[in-house]
Amino acid sequence: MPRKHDDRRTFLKSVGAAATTVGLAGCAGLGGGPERDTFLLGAVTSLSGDLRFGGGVTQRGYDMWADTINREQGGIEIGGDTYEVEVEYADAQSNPSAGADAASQMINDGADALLGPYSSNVTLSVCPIAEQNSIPHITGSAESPQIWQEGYEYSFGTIPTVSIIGNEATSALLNLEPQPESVYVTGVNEPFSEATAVSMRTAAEDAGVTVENYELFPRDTDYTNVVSAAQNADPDLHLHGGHIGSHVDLVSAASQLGYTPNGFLMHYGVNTGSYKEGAGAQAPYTFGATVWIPSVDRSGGVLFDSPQAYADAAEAAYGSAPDYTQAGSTAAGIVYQEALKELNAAPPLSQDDKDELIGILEEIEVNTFYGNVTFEVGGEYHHNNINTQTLLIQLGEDGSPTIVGPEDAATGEPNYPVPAWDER
Amino acid sequence: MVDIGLFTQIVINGLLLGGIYVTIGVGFSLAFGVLEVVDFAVGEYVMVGAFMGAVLAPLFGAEGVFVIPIVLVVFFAVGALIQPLIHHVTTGDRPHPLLMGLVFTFGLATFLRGSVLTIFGPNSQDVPSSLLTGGIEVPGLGTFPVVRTVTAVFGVTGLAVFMYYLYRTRGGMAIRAIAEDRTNARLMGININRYQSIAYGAYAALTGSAGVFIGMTFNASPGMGLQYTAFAFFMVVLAGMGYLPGVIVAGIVLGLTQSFTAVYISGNAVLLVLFAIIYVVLLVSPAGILGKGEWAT
Amino acid sequence: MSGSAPVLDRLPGDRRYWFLALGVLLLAWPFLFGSFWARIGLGALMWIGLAQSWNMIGGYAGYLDFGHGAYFGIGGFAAGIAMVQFGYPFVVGFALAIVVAAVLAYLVAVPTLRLTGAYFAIATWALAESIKQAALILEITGGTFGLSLPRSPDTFIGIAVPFAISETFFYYVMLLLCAATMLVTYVLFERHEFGYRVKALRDDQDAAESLGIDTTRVKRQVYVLSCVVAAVFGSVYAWYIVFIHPNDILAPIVTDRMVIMALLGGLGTLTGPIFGGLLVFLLQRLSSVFLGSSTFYLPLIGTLIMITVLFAPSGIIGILRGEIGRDDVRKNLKELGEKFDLL
Amino acid sequence: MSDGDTILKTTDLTKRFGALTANDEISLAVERGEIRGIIGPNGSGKTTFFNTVTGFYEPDGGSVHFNGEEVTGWEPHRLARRGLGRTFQIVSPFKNMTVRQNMLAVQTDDGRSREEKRERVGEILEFLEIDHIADNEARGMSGGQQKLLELGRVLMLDPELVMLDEPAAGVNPALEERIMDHIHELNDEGTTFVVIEHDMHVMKTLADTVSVFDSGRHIAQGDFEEVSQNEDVRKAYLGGTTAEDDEVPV
Repeated sequence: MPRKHDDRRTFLKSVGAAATTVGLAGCAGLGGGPERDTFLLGAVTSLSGDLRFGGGVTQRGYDMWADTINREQGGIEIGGDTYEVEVEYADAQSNPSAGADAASQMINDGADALLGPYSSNVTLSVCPIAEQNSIPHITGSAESPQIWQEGYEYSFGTIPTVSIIGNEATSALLNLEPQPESVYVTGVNEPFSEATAVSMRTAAEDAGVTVENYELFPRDTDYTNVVSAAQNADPDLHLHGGHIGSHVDLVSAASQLGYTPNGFLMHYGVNTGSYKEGAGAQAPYTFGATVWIPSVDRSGGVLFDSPQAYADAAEAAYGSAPDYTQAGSTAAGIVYQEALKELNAAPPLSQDDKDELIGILEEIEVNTFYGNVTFEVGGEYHHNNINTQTLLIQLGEDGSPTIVGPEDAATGEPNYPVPAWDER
Repeated sequence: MVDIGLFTQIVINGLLLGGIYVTIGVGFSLAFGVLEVVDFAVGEYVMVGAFMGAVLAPLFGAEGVFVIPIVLVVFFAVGALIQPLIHHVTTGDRPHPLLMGLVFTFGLATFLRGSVLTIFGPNSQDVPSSLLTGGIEVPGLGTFPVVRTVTAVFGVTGLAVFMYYLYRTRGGMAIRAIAEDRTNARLMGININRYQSIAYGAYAALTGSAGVFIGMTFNASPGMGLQYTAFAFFMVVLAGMGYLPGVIVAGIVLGLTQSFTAVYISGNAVLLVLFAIIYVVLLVSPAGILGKGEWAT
Repeated sequence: MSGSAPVLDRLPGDRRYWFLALGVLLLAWPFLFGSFWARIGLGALMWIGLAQSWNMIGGYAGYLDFGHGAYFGIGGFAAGIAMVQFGYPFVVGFALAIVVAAVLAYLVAVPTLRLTGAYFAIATWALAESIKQAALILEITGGTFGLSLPRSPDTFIGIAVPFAISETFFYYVMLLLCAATMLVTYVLFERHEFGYRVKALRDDQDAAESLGIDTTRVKRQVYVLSCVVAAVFGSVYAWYIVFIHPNDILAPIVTDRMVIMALLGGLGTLTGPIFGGLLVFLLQRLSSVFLGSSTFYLPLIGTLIMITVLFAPSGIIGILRGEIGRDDVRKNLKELGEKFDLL
Repeated sequence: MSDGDTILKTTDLTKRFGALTANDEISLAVERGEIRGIIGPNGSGKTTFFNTVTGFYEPDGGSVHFNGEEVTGWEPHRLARRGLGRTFQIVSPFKNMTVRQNMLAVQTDDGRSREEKRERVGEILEFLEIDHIADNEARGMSGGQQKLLELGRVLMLDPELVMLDEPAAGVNPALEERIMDHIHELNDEGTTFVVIEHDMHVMKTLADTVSVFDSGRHIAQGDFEEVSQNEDVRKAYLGGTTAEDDEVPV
């Protein structure tokens, strides 16, 4: 039967082709040999899947750094020569297993150092890969305290862990007049959100404010019940840890049931376009936490003169305002740049160079548009930059954020207590 | 100890939530019981409906309600064209016809979810409505959110229309005859392809417009489909497969269980309780909590 | 019809050389291509094994287990809990994974296998979701935070083993497990009368009963076996990936993948899951290479599934065997066209 | 009729489906070595009787004795391994297996080795004259070949009693002849048969004794001629709404 024969030939051909492709790709993977005149940074982040949005933010942050330094300074200057910076991406697909594979792919491609993924779950599977391969890894976005508790030697983070952000933002909110006497704390049952909710509760307890209730629930639950229970407890403030979708559901249900505490504080991401789009008319007056917004007063320094200069550059490049995750990701690049200058070794980095780089990072202090970056050594925040100040923000009627706390950083007056839903 | 105000509000929340589930359960029960299609794409129809609301509402003065007629027509047409494909993979000399149907609709679901994700990105979008905002406060009972109340009314109306169609019209008789026995229906001169397409189209239309309501109640996001697929399955399991009136009871049970668990036990346990109930009901009374579904294999 | 023979028969030359070449390639793989491709290889081997484990209950026995991924997660958590909460080496966790999965699978099998078709599918899915939700609440599983497993050379058997904890090591572990799964499937389902009984109950349960086959018992055996296989892979995966979380290893997507892989490859065949597993895993993992960084692979896989179901219900194996030719597609299209009788 | 020769005995066997009593206190005894025919209009409870006797339905009353042992409510596979074989109204070969594999799937308690089992398969296939298609898949075979395969599978149980549900339905006359010959041959070797058959010609040549069912009751028993003269039987066939011409005896 001739047809079968053809089938076989096609089959063999395709097997052969596949094997060749895989083989070539594999050999290519071994490349990145010694003759390289650029610094190669392997960025692992989620370019597809549920976390694609956050992944895109980190990507813009990393690119912003690389493009700017290459354009303005021709790269990083080492011993008189300038070496361009190249950021190569591998998709973590929003999934820890793919994230680990992606990290390995970058290491295999000969990356000098890694830029980390978006989201804590993926980061927690990438850190061990960095550890095992002894390669420096700085993440510009993961915020779960778990990452730093593990005490990884090769991983660093520019954004303070959420247990600090949540705590400080809550404390700032509790200082507003009239002083709140009770809070209601909710959170979604995934690691980042639970850590956020816990930090909010802790801040309230430390301030001596009554915590009416603390409750976690799955993302896909119906929020009217959460709201009704909260409404019944009648707290002064509602604090919520979760991602943007859950904030949107919470304020929708609150507006439908007419639940108006004096304010909602929600983390992460109330100052993102995504929250404004999702929450629509319910978005204004929401309180949020951040460590950076364009209007913050920070001295700037390396690469970008000021937060606003960064924001303008980012706006020009991508047509959207940067948030703190993007800024933190750019800062991660800046930290590498300064550490590499100090290391003063031409690419590609040897294993000794990489180990030395870790020592430099532990000591480093960089003054950036994002703030002063230094990394803790030892303790529960090992290798986390916890010194960047947390800001309490509130969305205005047009949805744009204003810094309303803590007092020394505030650029505007809070609208507090916030107006009831039907008075807007 | 139990606060009466909270208690009645929880009952209201539960019933209205049940109403939302009824909007999905009605069509799905029809598809499951009458067409014998176990449709994994049900939640994605909700999702696509919600996105149509988000995209089209701005063209109608930011009012999602006005999008519903369009969604009804579009989904009916698309559903009518999808049904022959499903019919094709579940009949004829194929190994595992049931699995083929399941997996085909699973592929359809992946296709729909992936397409929306690729086109619109992963963010949620608001489905605006200025008519259905806020809540009506009934003294002594609690607050009835307008959008949820209207959604529940839509669900119950949808059920009534389906029941009327199935039991009072010629087309409905034809569809019931097909459900009883395809071969006999064919012998009786019923064009089974056409009526199956009509039934599936009606299911898709109802489910898609339920999506617009759900979008107005919550919002539209590419990942929302999975949970509504889950709830659609909850509904038919509790109602009894193919037993349409059971959908109301299932909605009430599901809504109240969810709201009472969330408030009086633990928000964290809601899904655990729901899934455990489904599992136990299937083991103990596969014909639904009323025992009136058909216990077919 | 044994699953593999027709494909292999059509290979030119002596079949043994092909096997030998394949064997050498598989054994040398991590050394030929380096650690990244070792990871891709071990991922592919794991998914082939998982697809085969689903194929046992779903393909051979015809029970649509839509909660099978739960056992992957249970295996992972059994190993994780043994290592993190009790400080045992992996070997203990591995044994625990097998025991826990077997006991649980049996307890589930007794009531659940009385259901059939869609009812069984929904019940197993609901149970798997309950297990995931419970894992998010329980403390021993790390609850919302998940578990971070220790990663040191002494986690294998308690004494430091220099070869442990590297991609290469895990590659060979997965290769061994995958080969063992294939062997078990071949012997039990393709060569032994046990396999005939399993297929008999799938094709006609009443007829099988009337011929002396204790279908209840056979079903339970297959279910427990397939669940244990999934749990074994889960335990090694946990050890390898280090961080486990209910939203990852107990996610419904784990089951979905197994089903799609088995189906695309060819249900109830020995070699189907190899082809299906390779295709789907590589398509997903390397989608950024082939398609750029986007979610475009999702609609692509969706379309692929629909086309396979419509035109090649016996999967890739069916195509390789030449069961699906141009005439079949034409006939299929004609029949399909007749169903579009709408006006 | 001495009890020692009774291979199958039902006493007041009753099976209800909701309001419908499908088998109403059926008492019936089959002697070892006979071929017993069961006839009756559609819906008279013949197949239900098969299913209740062979353990597929749990009876609502009465008892079943097989080989002198009470087997009421036994699972079908247990009865099968004791030597009670049966076939189904709709042919049910295991479609995705070869003829040989179909036969090998059969499970017995007799402790035969693999080789002995394979040998036995060969013998049976040869006896049924389908050994030439032993390695064909069942799905591609004709209806008649599938009927023979079904009979062959039952024989793998080395049954003492075989209950056949319409063995000649949908089979061409030549093959029908062959099946009847095989049944006679097996009967000569000592196998007892209980056969449901609508074809009265078949029944007349095959059955030693005929039992008549109507509306779930066992209304008459005797040889074919006797039964076909019986008033009740004639009424059952002619009076019922389901009567069809070819089912009327005589």
